[in-house]
Amino acid sequence: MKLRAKAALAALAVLVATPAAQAADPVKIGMVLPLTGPTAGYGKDGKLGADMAAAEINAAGGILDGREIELVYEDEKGAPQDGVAAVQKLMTRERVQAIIAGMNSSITLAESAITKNRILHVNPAAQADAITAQGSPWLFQINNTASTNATIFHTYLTEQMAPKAIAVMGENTEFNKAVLENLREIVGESSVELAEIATYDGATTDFTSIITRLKSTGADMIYVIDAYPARTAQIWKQIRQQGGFPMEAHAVGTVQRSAIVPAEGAMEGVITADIFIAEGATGDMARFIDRFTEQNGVAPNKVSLVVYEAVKVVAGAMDKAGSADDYALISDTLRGNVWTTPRGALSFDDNGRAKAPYFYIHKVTGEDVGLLDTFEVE
Amino acid sequence: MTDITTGAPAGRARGGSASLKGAGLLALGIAAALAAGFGLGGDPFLLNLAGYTCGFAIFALSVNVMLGGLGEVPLGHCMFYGIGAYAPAMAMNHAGLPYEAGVAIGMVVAALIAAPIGWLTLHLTGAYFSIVSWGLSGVAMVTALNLDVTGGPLGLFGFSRLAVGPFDLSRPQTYFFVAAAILLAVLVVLYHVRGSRFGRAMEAIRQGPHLARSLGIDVFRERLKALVLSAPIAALAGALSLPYTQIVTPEVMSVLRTVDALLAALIGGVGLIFGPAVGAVIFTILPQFLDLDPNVKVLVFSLLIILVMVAAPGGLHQLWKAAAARLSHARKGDAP
Amino acid sequence: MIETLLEVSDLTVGYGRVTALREVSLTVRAGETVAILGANGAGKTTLLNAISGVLPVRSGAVRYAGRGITGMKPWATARLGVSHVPEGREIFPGMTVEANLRLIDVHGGGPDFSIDDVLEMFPRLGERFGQLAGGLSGGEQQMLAIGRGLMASPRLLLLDEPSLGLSPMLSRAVLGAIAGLKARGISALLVEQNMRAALKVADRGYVLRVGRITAEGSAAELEASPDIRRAYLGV
Amino acid sequence: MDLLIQTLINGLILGAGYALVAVGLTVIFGTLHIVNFAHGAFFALGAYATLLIERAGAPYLLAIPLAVLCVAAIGFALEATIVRRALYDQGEHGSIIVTFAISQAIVAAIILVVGPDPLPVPSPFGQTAVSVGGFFLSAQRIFIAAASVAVLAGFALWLRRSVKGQQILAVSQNARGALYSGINVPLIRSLSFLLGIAAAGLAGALMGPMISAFPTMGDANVIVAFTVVILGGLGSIGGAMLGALVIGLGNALFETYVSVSWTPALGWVLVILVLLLRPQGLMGRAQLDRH
Repeated sequence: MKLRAKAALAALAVLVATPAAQAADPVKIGMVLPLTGPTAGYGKDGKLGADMAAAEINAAGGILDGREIELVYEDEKGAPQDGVAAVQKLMTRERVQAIIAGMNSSITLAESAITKNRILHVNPAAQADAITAQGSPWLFQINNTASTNATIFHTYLTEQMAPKAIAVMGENTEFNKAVLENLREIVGESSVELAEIATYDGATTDFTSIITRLKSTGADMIYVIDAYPARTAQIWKQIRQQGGFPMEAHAVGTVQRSAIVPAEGAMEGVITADIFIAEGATGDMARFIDRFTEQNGVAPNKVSLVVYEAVKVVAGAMDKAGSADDYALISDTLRGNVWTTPRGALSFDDNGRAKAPYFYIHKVTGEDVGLLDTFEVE
Repeated sequence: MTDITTGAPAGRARGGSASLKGAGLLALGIAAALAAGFGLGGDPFLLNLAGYTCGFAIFALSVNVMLGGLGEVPLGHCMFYGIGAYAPAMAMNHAGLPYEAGVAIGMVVAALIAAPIGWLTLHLTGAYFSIVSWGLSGVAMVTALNLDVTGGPLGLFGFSRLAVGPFDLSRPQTYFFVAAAILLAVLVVLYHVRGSRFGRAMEAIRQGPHLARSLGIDVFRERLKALVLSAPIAALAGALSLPYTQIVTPEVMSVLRTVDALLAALIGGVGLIFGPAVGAVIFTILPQFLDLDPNVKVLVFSLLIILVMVAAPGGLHQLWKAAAARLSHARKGDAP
Repeated sequence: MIETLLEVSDLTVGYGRVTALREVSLTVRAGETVAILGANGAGKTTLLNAISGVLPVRSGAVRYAGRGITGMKPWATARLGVSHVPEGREIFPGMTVEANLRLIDVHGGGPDFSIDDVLEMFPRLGERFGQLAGGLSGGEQQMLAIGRGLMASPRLLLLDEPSLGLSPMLSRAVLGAIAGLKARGISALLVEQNMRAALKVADRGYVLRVGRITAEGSAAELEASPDIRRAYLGV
Repeated sequence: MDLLIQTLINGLILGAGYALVAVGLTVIFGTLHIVNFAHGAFFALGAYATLLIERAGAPYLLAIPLAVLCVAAIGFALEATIVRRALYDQGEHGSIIVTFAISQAIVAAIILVVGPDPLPVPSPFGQTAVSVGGFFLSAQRIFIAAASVAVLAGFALWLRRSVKGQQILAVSQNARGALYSGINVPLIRSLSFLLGIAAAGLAGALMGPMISAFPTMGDANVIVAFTVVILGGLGSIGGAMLGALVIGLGNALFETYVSVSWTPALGWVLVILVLLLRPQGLMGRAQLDRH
């Protein structure tokens, strides 16, 4: 008993004696990604992008007069509680200087409650408008908001494709809610009818009946709102098996190779959109894709890109601001400058939302998406 | 008794419950909490985590009222935890009530809901009870996902002030001390319950419902009492998670949470009054210090759990007891 | 000299700290029916369970047909010809009478027993052949349990309280059937509380008292002995 | 009317798939009293094994039995090292914890070895759909339903007719009695565990082409299977099949005519209603107060 108590005390002493960070240390950036659980694929893609960005920055001599970037990863496991735990651990234990966290909207919202007014937080991928609508001065978002993306895409769907009636199915998530709200608005201004909206739970195993029901409405367009690759593949296979719809669309920013490949051709011709496309890339983007492919043996996807950009932007802003922890200064620097990324010139508005110059309408072709149309964002 | 099919002991060994021992352990617990609180003073992350761990330990204790007390596996207990987390969140965000009022409402609601649920499910035992209670928590989760007052899939966040009286729970140290104090209070309550008539009735039921019936115990009523007792404790635990998570989402009612608490109780020892609390500490704090790839960590942790269960199906305390028995044998000089 | 089929020597069996049997020794010769007499809790059931291998043995030895079977598992002893008809029948309630008999795939090397042989022995089972065993009366279940034990073609049958809970008439029928087994060359070790009935069937007997053998002798000797009565009264 | 017929077809085919997942759960519970939370992980292993064997060059129809063998082999290894030691006769507490840990370990191992992204499981039936009188039937689904009915019927027949099958039922009804009958109870238990695991693997191999292979693919299916098993009565094979049919049709009808978002609650509501009327499930034998 005595021995055990002593051992416990010794362990405690070790915990307490964790040394504080020193000035010459590398700049630590906390990376919160889903590394296990159902969305671990996104975490893996994001990590490749982040590692590449850090390697490039360090190879070029680091930031703030030679300090290196060190990425500290924590797993959010695809659950809000774990996301919060990861952020807290990174902030208080690892004493990171910035947090890059944001794949799923609900989890990002939970995380942003912790980071608000305490640390620089960059959300690379989550889209829900509520995240940047909170008025957190040190919160930034690399991806477009759901409403920005959806407005362009939904306008394209209703005006360019002009279906008579749209049937919608999507998982009951915050992302889905935001997209649906926008769809109702845009469709309401047009002559297009919303035939039916089916919202399913994440535990749903089969979609045949939902699709049967949607088909029975006579809608000529199906629009699927789902961000999980495996389920996306499954849904499109089942839509195909029931004969498909004359027009088929999938929500913005959620169609990756990881969904198209397991769909085994069932997604061919599906219309979607994103802020990134590999096809026809030129300039910085082409070079980014080449480097990434060479280093990792696989082509980058949107997730790899936005996480790469997040690391680059954070490092760039710290360097320019001349500080790694004056968040007001770094945030002003972020808003007051234009950042060069593979996508082109990126700037941030008062809400911390990034504006990228281009938006692409995609059509699934083979094992990837092909370019259908390019929009310039005003 | 020995089970004839394998020759293995049929009943699980139960820890001693001599009152002296219990009181001593309680004092030790208080000392440990104080030492830990001041010791961790410099590390807000660990303090926050320790606060959350106290809440989780309370949940494990609540689960153990069913597990160690009745011998049932309440897979759906996360429902009460969820009610406890949602109630203060809704009270603060929708009604402008203070956190404490929300916590109290949550505990009352949990107890009120536990009664009809118990009436529905407690006629069942064993796997039937476990899986049906799991199903009910699934229904609760779907409900939280589809309602507006619960914030739907997004959940509720942005709470005004998480405080108990003058104690501001957003300060890690305060959060830890308040949570630890509540944990100790729950331990004291459960300790007294165990020694009461009701506690002895539960013990009789656990050993065999037929035996209990022959002793004149109304088995169903005592089982119902156990559920109604444990539900508000689970709700209290859920409420205590808010300062740590800062958000409530439907995911709070995931069965994984109950499984975690079951693991904590089983690893710490279901027969010991403080076993689940010890298990909770092992379970939440230990993985933070395993510096491994997250998937390797899951693999290692799962294998450790399996190893413990293979070596000591009654939990870690069985190993301690075996070691203690061997020691005392050695001291006496006779072979074990 | 007649072959010794079963030889139990200095057998000690315990559960945890409780010792249920202490240095028990007995023999059963080929073709013999031997009764174990004793009050409730004397260790009779434990003795049979230790012989068939259902319970582990603490010390001592069990020899059967010239080989040591101490600590052998019950499915192994069954293959050697030891068939155990347990206390409480332990039939399969959700299966038909037929299925209860048919699922035995052991041959113990004794005289062959077919389902027809069992039905001939217990005609009542024939009437209930297609019914679920759980719905049988206590006596019928006992017949089924004995029939199941015989389907393993044993050389030695261990019978645990076959007349427990049966009406006098049924109990006579069951014990009569056991007597008939002797004619087919099957030895039996019979545990009974019904002393009179048991001694009518048995050749010899042992008296078990709180885990020890206190008396042994021929059926006639035991019936006359005052010691037995004491054993039963548990004085 | 057409909608109703299509919905009923959907439900029947869905039910056949559920039955296959559920039957393994119920066999393992019936004979071993193990609540197998790792069932979904073995389901996933079945799909991954099929996929890897196909990549090695075998056609789908050959890959299915090979995959089932692989999964059974993994099941055997786990049974011999863990399940046999930790779980038999230890009640349901231990089994929930250990099988849950096994499940987590398998999912983590899949992510480490194969990666987290979903992968296609190629099947010759592909995306082809058969249109009969205006009703759509996917070829893969017809294959799943046919294979599942054939396997389940064969299994039921084997249980009823063969001595080993009868011994499995005997052990599930009365393990003590089986011991007294000279049945090698540990062997029968191992066999039951292997059969249950093999059924999970087979379900994964059959359903893989439809839902593609990903590490947590079994989770949602096993939740449904649990409702099916409880509805039918734990340990009852006929009950599992009936329960699968009820849940399959119920879900399909509810999704088509009532509400999609509340469907996951439907199975549980059915379960609770049935248990109120018949605590042992539709076809289960009374197991109350049995531990």
